[in-house]
Amino acid sequence: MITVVYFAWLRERIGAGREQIETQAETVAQLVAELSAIDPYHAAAFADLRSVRVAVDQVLTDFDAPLAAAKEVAFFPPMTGG
Amino acid sequence: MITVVYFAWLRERIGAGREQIETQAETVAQLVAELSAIDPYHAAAFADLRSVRVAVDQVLTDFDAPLAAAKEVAFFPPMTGG
Amino acid sequence: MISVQSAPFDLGDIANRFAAAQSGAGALVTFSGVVRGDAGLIGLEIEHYPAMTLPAIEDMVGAARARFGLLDAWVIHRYGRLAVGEVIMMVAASAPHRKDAFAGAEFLMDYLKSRAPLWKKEHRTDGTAWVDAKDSDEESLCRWD
Amino acid sequence: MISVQSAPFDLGDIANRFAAAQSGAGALVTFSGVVRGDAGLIGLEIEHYPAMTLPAIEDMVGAARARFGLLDAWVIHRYGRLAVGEVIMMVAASAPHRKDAFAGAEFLMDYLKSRAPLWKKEHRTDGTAWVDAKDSDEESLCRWD
Repeated sequence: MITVVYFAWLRERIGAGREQIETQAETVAQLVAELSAIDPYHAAAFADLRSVRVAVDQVLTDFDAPLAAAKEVAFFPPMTGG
Repeated sequence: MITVVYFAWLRERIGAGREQIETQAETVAQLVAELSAIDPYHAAAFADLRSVRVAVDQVLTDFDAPLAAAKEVAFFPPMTGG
Repeated sequence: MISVQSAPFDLGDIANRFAAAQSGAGALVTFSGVVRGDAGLIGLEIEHYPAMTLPAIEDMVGAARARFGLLDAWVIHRYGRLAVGEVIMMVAASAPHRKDAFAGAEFLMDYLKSRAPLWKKEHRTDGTAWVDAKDSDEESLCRWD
Repeated sequence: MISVQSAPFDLGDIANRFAAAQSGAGALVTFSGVVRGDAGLIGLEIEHYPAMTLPAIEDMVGAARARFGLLDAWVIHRYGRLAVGEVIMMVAASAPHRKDAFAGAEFLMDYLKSRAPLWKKEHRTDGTAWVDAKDSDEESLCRWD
């Protein structure tokens, strides 16, 4: 069981900020494929991964990253702080 | 008649911050030659012109500058503001 | 001091507290970001990732201190709704000399812009829109590589 | 606002007044120079050329505003005797975006360091000495040519 969190327009598109997912995915990319299959909203959120960033357990990483024992995976657009 | 002003260590070396000079000097360099001849203190102040900056009527310039109708010539070391 | 907060803060008060907390600094630099009153803009809404924001900023501050020999660096960043003219965030950096204080503050700003998990949404008279990340911000970050 | 003064000033108060005076700015940068407590230093004495200092700084501010599109820039510089830890001077610069605000403030600092008619004398436990201009300050100025 993994917690997936979404921010900004990904959160809005998916319609939820957080969901619990039962998954055997070994990498972020595999998790993205599973999430995209949930419904058209998820599919739309992940349609263009160039606009999506990912953090595993609150650390920025990329789509090749292993999930291993990850507890929380976050997806969000490129940051616009400052 | 021209007013010559000195700052920082030039002022201290010459022993005065300001003096009135009767001069026919046409350039800053000629004025420096006249001033250097006044006494050993003036000579010491102008001994190494690489360490001296000049402003004519409150505008930074160089030793080749004409004096023309200048009213005030200032000599001082490289600035250390900020 | 690092703070991620919804409450407004007084930039002059922070600047004075930062200055008072320094010892051995010859140079203090502050940056403050303000909601710019572009035509049609009502205000900004800032969302962040609470579990990540503070540790991410702590890492950036640590990197800036190590790289530029900063004596200290503070970051305050607001989230939630901000009106035009309000201060969004502030960075303060101190160093023995000015070059490092400036570079440290710019480095922190570049990282906060593009690597801290914060997102801005514009509320405009004609609707709302998430602010797009700018290529120029990513390029600005690259110069520190 | 440009001021050359012997009286101390409150940097937080100036920062807040500067911020309040801006319109359309997205980025505010301040720099403050502080008397660094180096070993043996009692304090600084700053001499300036009253007839020239203000016009020279006005020229620098005008150049910075034109070059970086600054919306505003303030300079406050003290003269006379300052103790360790006192604020010597402050620059504030505002611009629509951060890059110009940072560059404008750094440009002003480089010019103030090497082209404003001010001179620092150190009072030390072992005597007094005029501060030498640094090659690094002159080089820093050259980058704007």
